Amino acid sequence: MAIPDTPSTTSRQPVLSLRGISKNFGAVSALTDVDLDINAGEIVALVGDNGAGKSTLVKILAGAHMPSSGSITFDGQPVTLANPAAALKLGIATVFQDLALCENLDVVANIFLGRELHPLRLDEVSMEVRAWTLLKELSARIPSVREPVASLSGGQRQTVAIARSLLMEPRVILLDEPTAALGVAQTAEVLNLIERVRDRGLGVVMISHNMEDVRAVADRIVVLRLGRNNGIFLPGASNQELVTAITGADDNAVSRRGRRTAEKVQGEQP
Amino acid sequence: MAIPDTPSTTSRQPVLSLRGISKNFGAVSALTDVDLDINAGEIVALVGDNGAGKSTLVKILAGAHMPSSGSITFDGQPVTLANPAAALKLGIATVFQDLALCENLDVVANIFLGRELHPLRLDEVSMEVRAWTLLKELSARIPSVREPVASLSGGQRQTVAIARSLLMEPRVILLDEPTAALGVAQTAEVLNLIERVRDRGLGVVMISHNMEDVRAVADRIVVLRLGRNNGIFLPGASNQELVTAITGADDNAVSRRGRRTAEKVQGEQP
Amino acid sequence: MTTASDRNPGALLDRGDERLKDRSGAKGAIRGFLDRVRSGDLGSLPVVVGLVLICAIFQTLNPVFLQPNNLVNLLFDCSTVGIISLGIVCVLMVGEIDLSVGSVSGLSSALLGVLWVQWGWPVALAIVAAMAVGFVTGCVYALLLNRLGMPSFVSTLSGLLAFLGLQLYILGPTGSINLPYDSPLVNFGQLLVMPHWVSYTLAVVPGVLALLLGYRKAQRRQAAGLSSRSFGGLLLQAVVITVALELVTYYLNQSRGVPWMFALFVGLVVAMNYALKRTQWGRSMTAVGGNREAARRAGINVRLIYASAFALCATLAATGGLLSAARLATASQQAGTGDVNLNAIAAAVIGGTSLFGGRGSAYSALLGIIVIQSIASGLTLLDLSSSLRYMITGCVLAIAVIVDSLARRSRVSHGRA
Amino acid sequence: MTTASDRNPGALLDRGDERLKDRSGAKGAIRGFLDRVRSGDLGSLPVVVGLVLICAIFQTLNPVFLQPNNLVNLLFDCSTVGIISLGIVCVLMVGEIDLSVGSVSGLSSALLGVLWVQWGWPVALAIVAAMAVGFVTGCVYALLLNRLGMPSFVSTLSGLLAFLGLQLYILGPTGSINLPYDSPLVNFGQLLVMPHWVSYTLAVVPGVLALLLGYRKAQRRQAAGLSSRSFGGLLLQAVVITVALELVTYYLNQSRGVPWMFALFVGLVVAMNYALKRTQWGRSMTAVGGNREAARRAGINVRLIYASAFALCATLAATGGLLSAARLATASQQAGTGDVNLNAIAAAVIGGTSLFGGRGSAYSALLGIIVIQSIASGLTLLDLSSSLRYMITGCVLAIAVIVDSLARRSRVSHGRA
Amino acid sequence: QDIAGSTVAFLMPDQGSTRYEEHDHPGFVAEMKKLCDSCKVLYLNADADVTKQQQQFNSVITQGAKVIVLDPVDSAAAASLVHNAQAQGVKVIAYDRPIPDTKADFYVSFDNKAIGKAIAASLVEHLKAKGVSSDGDVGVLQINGSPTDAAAGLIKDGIHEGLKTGSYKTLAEFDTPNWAPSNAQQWAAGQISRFGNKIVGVVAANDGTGGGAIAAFKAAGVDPVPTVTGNDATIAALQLIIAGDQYNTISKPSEIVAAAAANVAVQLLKGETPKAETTLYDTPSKLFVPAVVTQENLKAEIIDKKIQTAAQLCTDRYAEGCKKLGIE
Ligand SMILES: Nc1ncnc2c1ncn2[C@@H]1O[C@H](COP(=O)(O)OP(=O)(O)OP(=O)(O)O)[C@@H](O)[C@H]1O
Ligand SMILES: Nc1ncnc2c1ncn2[C@@H]1O[C@H](COP(=O)(O)OP(=O)(O)OP(=O)(O)O)[C@@H](O)[C@H]1O
Ligand SMILES: O[C@@H]1[C@@H](O)[C@H](O)OC[C@H]1O
Ligand SMILES: [Mg+2]
Ligand SMILES: [Mg+2]
Repeated sequence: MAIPDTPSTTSRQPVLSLRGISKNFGAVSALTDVDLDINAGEIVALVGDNGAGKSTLVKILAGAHMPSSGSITFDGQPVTLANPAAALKLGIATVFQDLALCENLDVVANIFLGRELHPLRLDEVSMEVRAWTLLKELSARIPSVREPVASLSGGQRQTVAIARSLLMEPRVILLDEPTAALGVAQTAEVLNLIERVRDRGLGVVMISHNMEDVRAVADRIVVLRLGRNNGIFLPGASNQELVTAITGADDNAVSRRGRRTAEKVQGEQP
Repeated sequence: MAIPDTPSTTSRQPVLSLRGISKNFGAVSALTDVDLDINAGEIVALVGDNGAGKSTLVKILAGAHMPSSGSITFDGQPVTLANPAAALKLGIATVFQDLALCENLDVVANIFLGRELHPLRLDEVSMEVRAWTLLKELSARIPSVREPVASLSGGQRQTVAIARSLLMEPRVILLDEPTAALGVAQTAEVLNLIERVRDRGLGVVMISHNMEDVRAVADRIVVLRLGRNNGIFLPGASNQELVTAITGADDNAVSRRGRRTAEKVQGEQP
Repeated sequence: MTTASDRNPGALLDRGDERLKDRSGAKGAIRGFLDRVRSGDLGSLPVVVGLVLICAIFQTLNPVFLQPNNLVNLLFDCSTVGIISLGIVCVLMVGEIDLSVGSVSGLSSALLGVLWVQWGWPVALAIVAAMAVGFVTGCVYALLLNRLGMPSFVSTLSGLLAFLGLQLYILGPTGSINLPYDSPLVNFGQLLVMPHWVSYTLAVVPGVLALLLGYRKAQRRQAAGLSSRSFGGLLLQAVVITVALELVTYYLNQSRGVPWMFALFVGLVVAMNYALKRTQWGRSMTAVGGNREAARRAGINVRLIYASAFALCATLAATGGLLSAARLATASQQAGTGDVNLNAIAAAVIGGTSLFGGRGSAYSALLGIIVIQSIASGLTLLDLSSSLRYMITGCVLAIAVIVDSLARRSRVSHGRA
Repeated sequence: MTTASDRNPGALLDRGDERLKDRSGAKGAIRGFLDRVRSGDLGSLPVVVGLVLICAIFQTLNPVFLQPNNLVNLLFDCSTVGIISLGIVCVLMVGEIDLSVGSVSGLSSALLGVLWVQWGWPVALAIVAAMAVGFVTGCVYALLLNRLGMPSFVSTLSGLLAFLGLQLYILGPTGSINLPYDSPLVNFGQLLVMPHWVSYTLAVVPGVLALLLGYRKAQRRQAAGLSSRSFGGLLLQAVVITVALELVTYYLNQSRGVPWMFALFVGLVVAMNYALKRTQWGRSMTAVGGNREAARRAGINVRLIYASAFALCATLAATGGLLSAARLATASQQAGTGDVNLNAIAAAVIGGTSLFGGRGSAYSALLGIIVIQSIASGLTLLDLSSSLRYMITGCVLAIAVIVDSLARRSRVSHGRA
Repeated sequence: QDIAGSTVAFLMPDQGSTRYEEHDHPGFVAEMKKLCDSCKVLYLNADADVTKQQQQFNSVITQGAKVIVLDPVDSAAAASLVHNAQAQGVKVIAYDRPIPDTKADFYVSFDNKAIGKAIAASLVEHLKAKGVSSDGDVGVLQINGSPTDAAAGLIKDGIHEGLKTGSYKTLAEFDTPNWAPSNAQQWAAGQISRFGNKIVGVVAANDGTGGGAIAAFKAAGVDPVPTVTGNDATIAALQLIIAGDQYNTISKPSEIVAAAAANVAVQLLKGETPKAETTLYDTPSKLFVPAVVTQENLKAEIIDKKIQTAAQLCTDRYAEGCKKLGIE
């Protein structure tokens, strides 16, 4: 459990830094005293059990929620992210877990929402071309970009949400389970993309429950448990180590299932 | 690509069998001429690219959509699944990809929706106890079952949707990406659960983009591509084989990323 | 089953999560209340505060306002539109609307007049007939929605016009029809109050029931390993309820007493509340209003739910029409026109039922109509020109709701809209 | 970039998916149309069919209905409430409501009367003042929603009452005020029609524009590798539009001709349609109405959008009030009361704008008000008692919408509600 | 001039009172039939909506009406209608309610202001006769018609004048939205709480609002009900008078007025100038003074003049009262 010295970090000052962030919803404390640093040119993986508070943290960074307490600094300056517009203005792009798409708008309109070309005379042709290009880049399989998002499959929607975040030139990009609903090819493209983005010097936060993917791309793995920091790992950490930190116990469902499966295989091939 | 002779199948007649199912949405053919058999005591994995039509197929089996053409037989009898109630009556339980929960109801109400205990004087205490038991079984981490589902995290919601499907005593259970949003421990529990359910003689259809999980539990893997059948595989099939069938090309994003990563590792350790 | 290290492993089934703040005991209850204040989760408390504000203002302007006699009038007046509003709660719950409640109530009062007074039917039969017309009306709306997908806004707008026409048509030859002043129905609408001992007895019931049922529930929960309310808390609540109700009853009994018509209204509210909160039907209503497709996929017969909502709404509207005819002792051509529609819908909304479905309560009709009628009653006691009367009604209505909005606002900023 | 085996790899950018049926060319267009019929995706065509049905019935019952003179009256009458309804479309788009448009329009006509006729202000100034009051009203509603979270149903209900009072108050001393008949404003509201050559010229514009813009767009799309409409199709469409409009114009010119007031209304509709469909503002309106939180997370200033919707609605309501004063040549005490509210909202809904936000079009106001006014006008041509007139209005309204509902019904069963 | 086949329109304002559909329209049609069998009569009711009335007015002109009998929803707004009609050579007869701002071709009516004055004066007289003193805090309530109805304004003015004939104070005054009886009832109930037995009478502008006031007194247990006025002589009100709950109403055998309007219409069609008895607002006019009906003259004014039949009024519960008044 060592705080790592990420080699690919270009500057020593974190772009975005959280200190002592807490968030209460009524009687539930979703986050308690969480710290997090995001450096430029670095992929931070945020992992944790269901309900550990990962999305809540991301929403706070995206300006969608206000923290109950704690401070946020961006480029060393203390900032208040009072609303998503403020976060976007600082250059924080976000793919939310619940996608936050407008079901009644078509794919093109969703991708460009809030950033339309030619506000007074929308340039639909250019937007449509750009949309197709982005989607091709993500290996998306969407028959038509002129259908309302309501008619898309789960994975197609997720692709649209990711395409949205690629439009602006952000400083930091937050991806909340970006590949959860994606097919194998699309997942591969998104992982490629995340690496490309990191190499361009952006700070990336990725949330995922897929430890393999996490270890494949992350430079640093931050674990949350029941709303609290529960360790920081290097991608070299073993699966067992990570799962223990996430579940808070050595003996957990994963290890038990692993043992059981192994026994069964042995039992079958005596 | 061999149609397998599943050893664990208890009866030779499929519980549920689809022939020539097609489904059009306006100008888009989401499914074309799809065949599928589901046997009792067997786990069928349904895999395919985003937008391949997996969820559409499940929705047709669940009675949520009507097919444009094709026939469905249940226990050898031709049936029309005109609405979800009809499917539920036959004993087809479904976890939908979009979960289909009522955000304004609390966790207990969602789990028991349509199957409340004591219709004229709801037995809230028993329902709450049962809800907690089910959730514990799934390793869920939900602080309170009396909060509206709107306040749950993505994974918590998915757990609720799965718990719902465990309430009834179904003949067939359809799981559309049941573990997409789940944490590692919860995923392990759900995989255990799927195996237990199969061993009780139920027919299980599981959709997933995680090939590892698929190969771990499936007895048969059915591939859909662009709305058509694209082969049936045994769990022994290699990743490469499956991905090729899913994406329709040998040279795909996955294989390319695999090669690139391998090269990079080699490049770094010369 | 995982046994992840919980802070308090021996805890209650529903208190196992360490992120949950402890809210048991008196101190916990107070903290929980503060939590709720802060997060704007106060139910109907803010509207009640708004109501108290209004009453205080009117009372200063004219001390007749809170005189028991005036309050008894107020209760009579609340009942008719209140019952209509209760039906509106039903359709709003499933995310639909009925714009024709006014016309349906007017038609039903016209039917009562014609069938009973003119044609000489027994009054009970006339009442049943009028309610049956309401029921059928609701079923037709449901049919149009279920089979043709016709939005209820349009179908009930058509109904509004058509039934207004029908009301005028059947009253046509005579205009208004007097109902006999000495009939039990008119008596019920104008005079009938509970004997004092009955009212005092009934005022005890809610507290006792709250205590008994609450205690039984707490015991069952305890037995099942769930958190439960303490007996002390339950007792305190029961005592407060009982004392408050007895005081109000005593006050009203200084004048004529508690109108039976109001008792009927409250009875319907309580029954509706039970049906919405404690039965499968009510659960299904809430589910359909919240997410129609999810409800359908859960196997709920969505069409039947719509039908029940519309039928109930129109039947209650017809009932309200009968009572307002009784109250006026006339089947009038103007019955149901004017503000009836808007007041019935506004009462439900002011009381906290959402226009968009899935959120609401039977009590909102009670609370909302009391707010609206208090304003109306308060203004009748002031000598004002019509223009001022309208302006003040508008402003006071706004004030009553602003309190609620202010409380709820923090709800949004706390991420629980 | 993957190059997964596509059936037609060299195809257009947006036609690459093999699951898309080919819909190019005349045959494709027809098949596409049939597809849309089957899936109920016909836009406003069904309402138009309903309208044609209504017209045919009324024409058989009384041939005066389609006489040019009657149609010219119809167009005059459509314009005032139509403009109010256009504002309603705005607030419905963002999922809110304004119940006070009637009162605001009444207040604005009262202001016009008082300021212009009584106080002797220049008419232009009086108009601006009345519209400014509308604008401020809208801003206040937005403020109440944005800052206090007060539901617009309640705030605008309060407004309805308060402004009705204000209208009566400022007209109080005199009652209704007549506007000078010979003033340009009254002329505009009652008599002014286009010179024939102007109307014929204007009737060409839509077709030509459709052709030119359509062609330019097709070329740009082609250049960008996107599918595009054929020149033949565009030409055909342009010719059909032009011939139809010229015929209507010719017919109307047989009587007085096309009212300038109607031209103003249509102009506003076209402008609003452009604003809603082709500007960032309109996109944001649709987004906020569809999913407020998603719009907020996209960085849209949701509060500003609400403010613009309410301000626009109230300003248009004030404008409608001015025009109806001009049409009546009176600032009447009754202006804005009665059916104005319901008609304005119903027009938008009948035309296809959703009450739940995120779906609608400026044209729905035009179409809806024509349906409503046609029914009204058709019924005035039949010798009927009011009661029958109400009943028939209700039924005909239902019929007009049933066509639409029937068409849309299949939409749901095809999974695209 | 040959008037055969001409079209005449009869436009009424609202449904607030039943007289228009029950008496005025049939009366007008019957008289027209007598005078010009082949003439066509168009009848429309504006349901208290000014805009609707304008549409109806334009519509009947389109349908070729040469004379329009207009009972305006808004007297001021009617001015422009008259103006436009006259510009197209169409004659307008103001009916029931006057059109002060523009000279119509004729005005035929019951005098609304006179109605107001009559009911109030009759009430004052009755109170005086009963020996009710006007000293102290006692007084009367005044329930006017709709605040947006011009005719209601006229009646209100008349009531004010009528009350001046006595020295009874007006305790409170109310404009009833939409003339709705239930609004009148609620207001009256409030005043009963306020003033209790200081209320000696209620001047209500029509029978509906009067009925509302009576219901309020009954509901408050006030017995006997103070003196309440009305207007329109609806069956319901006449029955209340028979039962002794309401004091007076105004008999408007509207058929007479309607017939007079038909006569004027035919004369105008023929191009003749109808003879005027008086002028009001510069308009040649014929005004009928309606009769106040109380228990004393109910038989004479209503039954004997065949406005209603005894059978209609004397249903079971009112039979006894009828007998007392000598109505069989
Ligand atoms: N708006 C809200 N109101 C109340 N509670 C909330 C709200 N949002 C989140 N919570 C609670 O906060 C906790 C953390 O939720 P969060 O969505 O951050 O989890 P997560 O780590 O993203 O989980 P997952 O892996 O399932 O997505 C959960 O217990 C949830 O119930
Ligand atoms: N209601 C609908 N209206 C129109 N098109 C639809 C609708 N539902 C699905 N489709 C289309 O059908 C195709 C198949 O969708 P489906 O949801 O079945 O995909 P899927 O295989 O489940 O994909 P994923 O892995 O992303 O969940 C998609 O192209 C989608 O756009
Ligand atoms: O008779 C009354 C009439 O004169 C007035 O105009 O409207 C109301 C009626 O009651
Ligand atoms: Mg999450
Ligand atoms: Mg899917």
